[in-house]
Amino acid sequence: MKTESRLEKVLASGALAVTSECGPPRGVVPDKVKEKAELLRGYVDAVNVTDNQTAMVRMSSWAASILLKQIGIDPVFQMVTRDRNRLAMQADIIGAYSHGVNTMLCLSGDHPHFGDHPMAANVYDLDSVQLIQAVVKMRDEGKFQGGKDIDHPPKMFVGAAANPFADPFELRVMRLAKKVRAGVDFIQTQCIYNLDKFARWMDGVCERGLHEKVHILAGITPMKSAGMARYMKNRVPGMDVPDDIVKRMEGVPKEKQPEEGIKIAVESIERLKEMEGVHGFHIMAIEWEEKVPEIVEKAGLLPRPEI
Amino acid sequence: MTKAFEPEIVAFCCHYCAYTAADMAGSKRLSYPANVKIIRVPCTGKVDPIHIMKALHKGADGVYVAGCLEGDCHFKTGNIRAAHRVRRVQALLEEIGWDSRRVEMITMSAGMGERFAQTAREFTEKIRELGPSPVSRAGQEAGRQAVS
Amino acid sequence: MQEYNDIYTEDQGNQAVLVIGGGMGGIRAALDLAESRRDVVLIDKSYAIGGLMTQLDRTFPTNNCDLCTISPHLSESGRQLRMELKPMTVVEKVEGEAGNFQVTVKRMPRYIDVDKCTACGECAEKFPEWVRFTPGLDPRAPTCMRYPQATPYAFSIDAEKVTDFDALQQVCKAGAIVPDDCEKTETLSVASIVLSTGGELFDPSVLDNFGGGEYANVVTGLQYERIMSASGPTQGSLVRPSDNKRPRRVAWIQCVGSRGINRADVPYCSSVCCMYALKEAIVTRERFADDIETSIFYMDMRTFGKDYESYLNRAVDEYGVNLIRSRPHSIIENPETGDLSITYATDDELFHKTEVFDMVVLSTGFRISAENMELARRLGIDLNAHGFAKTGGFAPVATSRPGIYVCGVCESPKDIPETMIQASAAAAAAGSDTPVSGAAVEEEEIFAPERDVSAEPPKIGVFVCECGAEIGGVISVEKLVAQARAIPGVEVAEAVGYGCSGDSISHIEQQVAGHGLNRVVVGGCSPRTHEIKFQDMMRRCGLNKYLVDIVNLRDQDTWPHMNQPEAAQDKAYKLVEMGAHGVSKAHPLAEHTLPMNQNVLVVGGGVAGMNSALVLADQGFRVYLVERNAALGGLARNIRKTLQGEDVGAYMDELIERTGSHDNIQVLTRSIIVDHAGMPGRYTTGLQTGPRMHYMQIEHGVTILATGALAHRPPQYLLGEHESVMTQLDLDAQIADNPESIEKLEQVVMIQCVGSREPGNPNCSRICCQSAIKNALRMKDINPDMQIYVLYRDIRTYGFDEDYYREARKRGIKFIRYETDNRPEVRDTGDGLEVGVYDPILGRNLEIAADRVILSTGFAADDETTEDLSVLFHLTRSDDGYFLEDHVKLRPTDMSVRGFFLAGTAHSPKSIRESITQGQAAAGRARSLLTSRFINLGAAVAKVDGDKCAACLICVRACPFHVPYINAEGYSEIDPALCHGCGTCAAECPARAIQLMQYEDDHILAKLDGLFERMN
Amino acid sequence: MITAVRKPMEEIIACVAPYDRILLVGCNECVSVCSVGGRKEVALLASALQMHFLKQGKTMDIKEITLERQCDPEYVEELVNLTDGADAILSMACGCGVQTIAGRYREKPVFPAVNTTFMGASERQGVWSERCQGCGDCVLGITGGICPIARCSKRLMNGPCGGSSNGKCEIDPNIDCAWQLIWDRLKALGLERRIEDIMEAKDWRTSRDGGPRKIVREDLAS
Repeated sequence: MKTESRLEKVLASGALAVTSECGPPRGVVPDKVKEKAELLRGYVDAVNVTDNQTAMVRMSSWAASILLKQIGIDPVFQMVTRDRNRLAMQADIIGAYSHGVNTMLCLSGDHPHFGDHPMAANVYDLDSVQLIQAVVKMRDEGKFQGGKDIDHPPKMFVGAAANPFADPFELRVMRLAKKVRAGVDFIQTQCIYNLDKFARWMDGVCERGLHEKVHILAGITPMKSAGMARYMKNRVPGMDVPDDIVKRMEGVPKEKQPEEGIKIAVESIERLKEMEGVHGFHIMAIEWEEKVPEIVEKAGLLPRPEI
Repeated sequence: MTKAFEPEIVAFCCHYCAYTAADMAGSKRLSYPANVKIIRVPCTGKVDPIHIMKALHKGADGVYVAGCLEGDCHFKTGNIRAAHRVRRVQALLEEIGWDSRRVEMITMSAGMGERFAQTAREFTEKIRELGPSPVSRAGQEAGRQAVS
Repeated sequence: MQEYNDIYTEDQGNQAVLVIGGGMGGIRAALDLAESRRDVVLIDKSYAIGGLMTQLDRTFPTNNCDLCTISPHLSESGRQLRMELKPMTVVEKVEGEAGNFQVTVKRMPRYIDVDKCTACGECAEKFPEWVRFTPGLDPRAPTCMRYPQATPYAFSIDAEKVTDFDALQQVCKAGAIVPDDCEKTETLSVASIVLSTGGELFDPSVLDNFGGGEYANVVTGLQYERIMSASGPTQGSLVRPSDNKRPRRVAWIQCVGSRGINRADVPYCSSVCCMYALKEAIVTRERFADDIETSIFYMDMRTFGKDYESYLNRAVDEYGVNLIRSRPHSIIENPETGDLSITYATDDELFHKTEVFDMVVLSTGFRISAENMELARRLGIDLNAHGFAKTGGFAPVATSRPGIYVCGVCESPKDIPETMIQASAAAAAAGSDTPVSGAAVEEEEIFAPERDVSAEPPKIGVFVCECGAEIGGVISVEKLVAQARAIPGVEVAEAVGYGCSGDSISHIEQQVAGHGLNRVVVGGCSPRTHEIKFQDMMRRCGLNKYLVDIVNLRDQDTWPHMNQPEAAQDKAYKLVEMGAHGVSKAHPLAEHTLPMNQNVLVVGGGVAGMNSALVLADQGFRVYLVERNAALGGLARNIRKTLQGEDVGAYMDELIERTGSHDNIQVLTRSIIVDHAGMPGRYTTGLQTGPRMHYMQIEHGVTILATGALAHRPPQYLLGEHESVMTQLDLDAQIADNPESIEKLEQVVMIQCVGSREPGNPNCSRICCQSAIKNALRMKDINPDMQIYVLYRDIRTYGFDEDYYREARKRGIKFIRYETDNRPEVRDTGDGLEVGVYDPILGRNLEIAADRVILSTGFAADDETTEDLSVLFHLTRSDDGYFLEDHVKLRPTDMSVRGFFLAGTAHSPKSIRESITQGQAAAGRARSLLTSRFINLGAAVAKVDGDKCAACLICVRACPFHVPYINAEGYSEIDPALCHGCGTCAAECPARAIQLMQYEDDHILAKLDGLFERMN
Repeated sequence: MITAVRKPMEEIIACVAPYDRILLVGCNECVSVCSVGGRKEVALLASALQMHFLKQGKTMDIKEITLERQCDPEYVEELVNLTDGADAILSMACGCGVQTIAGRYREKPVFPAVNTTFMGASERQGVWSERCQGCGDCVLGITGGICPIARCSKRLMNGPCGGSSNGKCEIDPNIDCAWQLIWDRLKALGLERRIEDIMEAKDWRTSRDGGPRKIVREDLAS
């Protein structure tokens, strides 16, 4: 084991891992984030804590991660390179780790254009690949970016995101390979609706043997309504929602659509389980965390392994 | 003694269409206000924003650029460029607190004497309603207080 | 150096060409001749030239306003020094022979002295009954000129209606009324004659089934044009005659009086009606209201001209014009409402349908008048069976009498571009019979040497024309002149009566000399018509012609403001002030002239190229004929017979022989063009020639592009896979070479429009219907029992070729129409071919066993060649890869770059005869440049101040003609030889480094100063 | 080339309003080429300002001059006889030009009339796009001639991010995804594998982050 990370241990055991996520509050009350996480206890192995998601100011992800850690839930501490330069990022990593946060996810983050601070400078001193390298360097070499040694370096289990559906598609496997080369340990993918296209990507991943070097957690987001399906299809960049999914959602009465959305999510997990290289699931139920246990259960992912 | 305000209007007309249409309005004895004074240009593509600004600056109450119908320009796209420039001058006028309606782009074909007369009437009427320009020569002549 | 016969010979007396008929064709022919320095007499029976085109509203396919398009040509013809215009004149008799005709002509009385008439319109105002009105509908336009840019710019009196000549004379301040005017006869000696009398349009009032002329809302196509026209009776407002209301549903009925077998019908196709109906329908929706329903009833949609198919597609797809393939039998009027109902049947519907329309337009075609037939008799030329002038298959402009040539509709029905082409060809032929009038002095020589006034302060003379009462009757010219004297720089100001009269002009000339004036302002009528006259006056005074300003006091002041004399007086003064200030900033300008190189480069050695080369070589010009292939002949060498049965092979042999052996033609086969440089009149083109690709350069003044098109061979319907599937071209050769193989065929299927009228090759190939019918008839000749099926979309046998279509039907050839969404299928059954097609008349699928399947594959543009050459020569191409001419309507043979001409199938698909015509036309157009020693490029060109230029490229990008470039010194340079003078670059230049001569910034700003000056 | 856009008239008017005599200075370099501060724009701005103040009843004396290049002291010296007649100088050049004038004529207030925007290339007439951020350590040689720093919204060095869609950037469909362009170009060059080479974290000292930069060419400076 490289780290103390519970997620690493689950993955190492060969079991399918399950993660979910919760967004920190836009204020100081700590209970909110704890309540959300509480819903997930026992159903997932770790909970991602987002970092100023969609470029809106929220409680900092390291602080919210510590809150989870305090109630015994393992956080995946997300970090975007948009808001901090390498000094601040390394400082936050050390700080979080000192509170027992041992799993993190390296991202570039949404552009400020999308959030409520479009006037903010976007930093991007590093990009996501370079952040992976930085965290791995801290862990494995015990060195800061500036080259100096770290006194007791943090041992982070390092994750990153992958979007198999963004353009150019042919580059998507190479982009993963690049993150693998940078030293990433696990990958959480963009939510998957187009399973055929995902399968093609996985074929490419396996062909290059990348699935043996990194754990891939397939992203799942249940849809609440046909409207949400249409929105994701048309408005969310890098999202691939096939027409038949939209039609399927539209084909049932409005009140039955949430149920149908969950059904689709469960069916997707069933199919993804069969795919070589899929080592787990990252279930993002946006503002719908209470449905995660139901999905996990229906998908036959219970019980979670005891570590 | 003061006399009524008669706006001074400059029309930049292209040789092939608008100027010919003006001649035709004349040959058909179609009446339009004498306030309109034409300056002939080979193509409205020749009309520089400075010409329009200078006309106003020197004391015109209104300026319009009259060219060929879209697609009929003898130099392919001069009228389209002229329309862009007129829009630019309009925006500039707004920025300096002048009424942008003092400037306009109009198109017509050589055969449209009626259209020439009608647009001359409409434009003059509009300028008359707007009153003298802030630096109107005609306004000063009429001894009135400048408005707008 | 070049060696050729001197083309300038001594004047040998009566060597003019007579052009009969002043429509577009006649004007074009006369202009071509005059530009080629031939003396021309243009006669027309009407009181103003222009013909049919002046009555049209807009023309296809550009939908331009016709008046705008035509006016430069009309004023040009008024100006040409070598052209004499005789309106209201007809031919009495012709004696003599080619080279020396004696033509007796009779001039009808006009009762107006054209030289004195100022076209003020006073006579028309007072006595509208006594003047001739616009033809067509109820004319309410207050003018008795046929159109505002009339040439000559003068009125005419209908003496039969005049009851009081004294009253008329009193009205005319110019004293132009001539009450005792009478017929005058004179005899002209001419070397050759061009006949261009046009046709007339069929009068459908003889057709009782269409209302017999009694239904108010049934109009002809021409009447509909007049209703839409801005200069028409409703002043450009589309309303129906019965109640002056905007129609909501308009129908067109095609082929009224044409392609018929009934009493009043003619059998031929009028060739233009499909396009004009489409145009009228498009303009209706585009200009008036896009909710007006437009429906066209037709038999075959004949959009066979250049880009016309795209026009048809636009009409249907973009404008929603409704096409109904049916020939309605009759129209029934509702006498209460004036609405019209049409009952019709279509192939795919079992029952007749009835629809109600607000207006019905009858698309009537061309006829030859009895008057014209009588004229032909006087000229002693033969007519064909339909009454049109008879010409040869390979001699498209020659009549049966040597020395008499023909163009336009009196030869066969055709549209304006084709008329223009044929007119240039006729002028080329007629001009070849008469030498260049070498004794005529160069224009420059008649003017005094120019005085340099650059150091002098402005000394301006202001001369105000009273124009009778036209100016002087509205304002006080005396007062105006008195005010003008106070304008700074004005030395002299006076009234001059009729300013444009000879007396006044010589008076002004004396004043200029007496006072040492260096600038002149003339207050009078429009500079559009009179600027040249006063510019010439300036040159006689030894002053630069750009130092005069014409102030438009009449057309833009006293006429429109005649009811506000005070305002007109004030405006007149302001206009004169603007003129005086402007002219004081006017700069003397030099016009750019270059010596002409008189060699000719012809690219392409097919029918068109060889015809161009021969016409020019015969007249002493040195011609380089460049052909890519090893031998001359092009595509036509593969054709054996024309539809009319003429022997193409024999014609081609003779043509190639004459071309190859001509002293003035250097034939360069296996040659390709590799580089090109120069400016109009002086080009250098490099080529690689011969088997070893030897490089050589040619210097030439003009270039004729006749690079042809390709015989299309799309891999469809098993072409190239099955030996019994072939093209019409293959079949044509086989019929000629191996008739035995044809004799044993029992069933043959032809498929039309293969690879044409399709995406990728969107236009009609024009020749395929004729080829199919030609070959079908020839096969029937060999084996009368043969079953021949022609699967078609529209049969487009325009003009007299309709005769052969009718014959084909009579001889049992079966024509089955197919739609593009249900195409025929050709199947290889193993032991033969089988063609499946849906027959819309029978309403079921047919399976036809075919011994042969013949594909009408037509033309495809030689994309590669036109692309290469358009890059080298800076020429433009159409979307489908043909060269694009300068003006699709009026200049079909000229290209946008001066000195480049276009002929044959490089322009668009054409028959051999049409290629010959355009080949000769290109030669005629080229000759009009070649015969001048110098090429005048005008003065209104843009000039760059290199010191100010920031080399920003904005002018390079903004110029609509791609003229500016950044030169070796690093600033923008504009070649005056290429500049069109629009001024776009000057207005765009961010560094104010460019000025357009004649319209410089300081000149324009000075006019503004003039307007606002006195208050400063 | 340096690109700029004219400031809102309101801002320019506020700057010059306290004065009666303005020297309006254009530049015949970059700002002429991007049609914002050449002779024409100088003339237009002069007219517009005068017309504005005339409406307020004030006659504004404006002298127009356009220098060859406002960022060179020798050219700026040409103003020496004109500044006395002016209460303030209004410059239509980029920030470099404005500062050169301000540095030379210290006693006169100098105002910018344009906002200097970026170093760009012209795509076609009237359209300019940012191409360079002057980072001082050019990577174009390894990114197929397309700069990820100037042209990727997140200046990712190892892109593209997951928002690349049909070749366009997620923040604006009118902006090309720089990494799509880089990928296409590398493919065209047969260098696809290079996309997998990790670009190490960039040393930003050569860029603005190292403090104001200066070039001293010993061979030229003396």
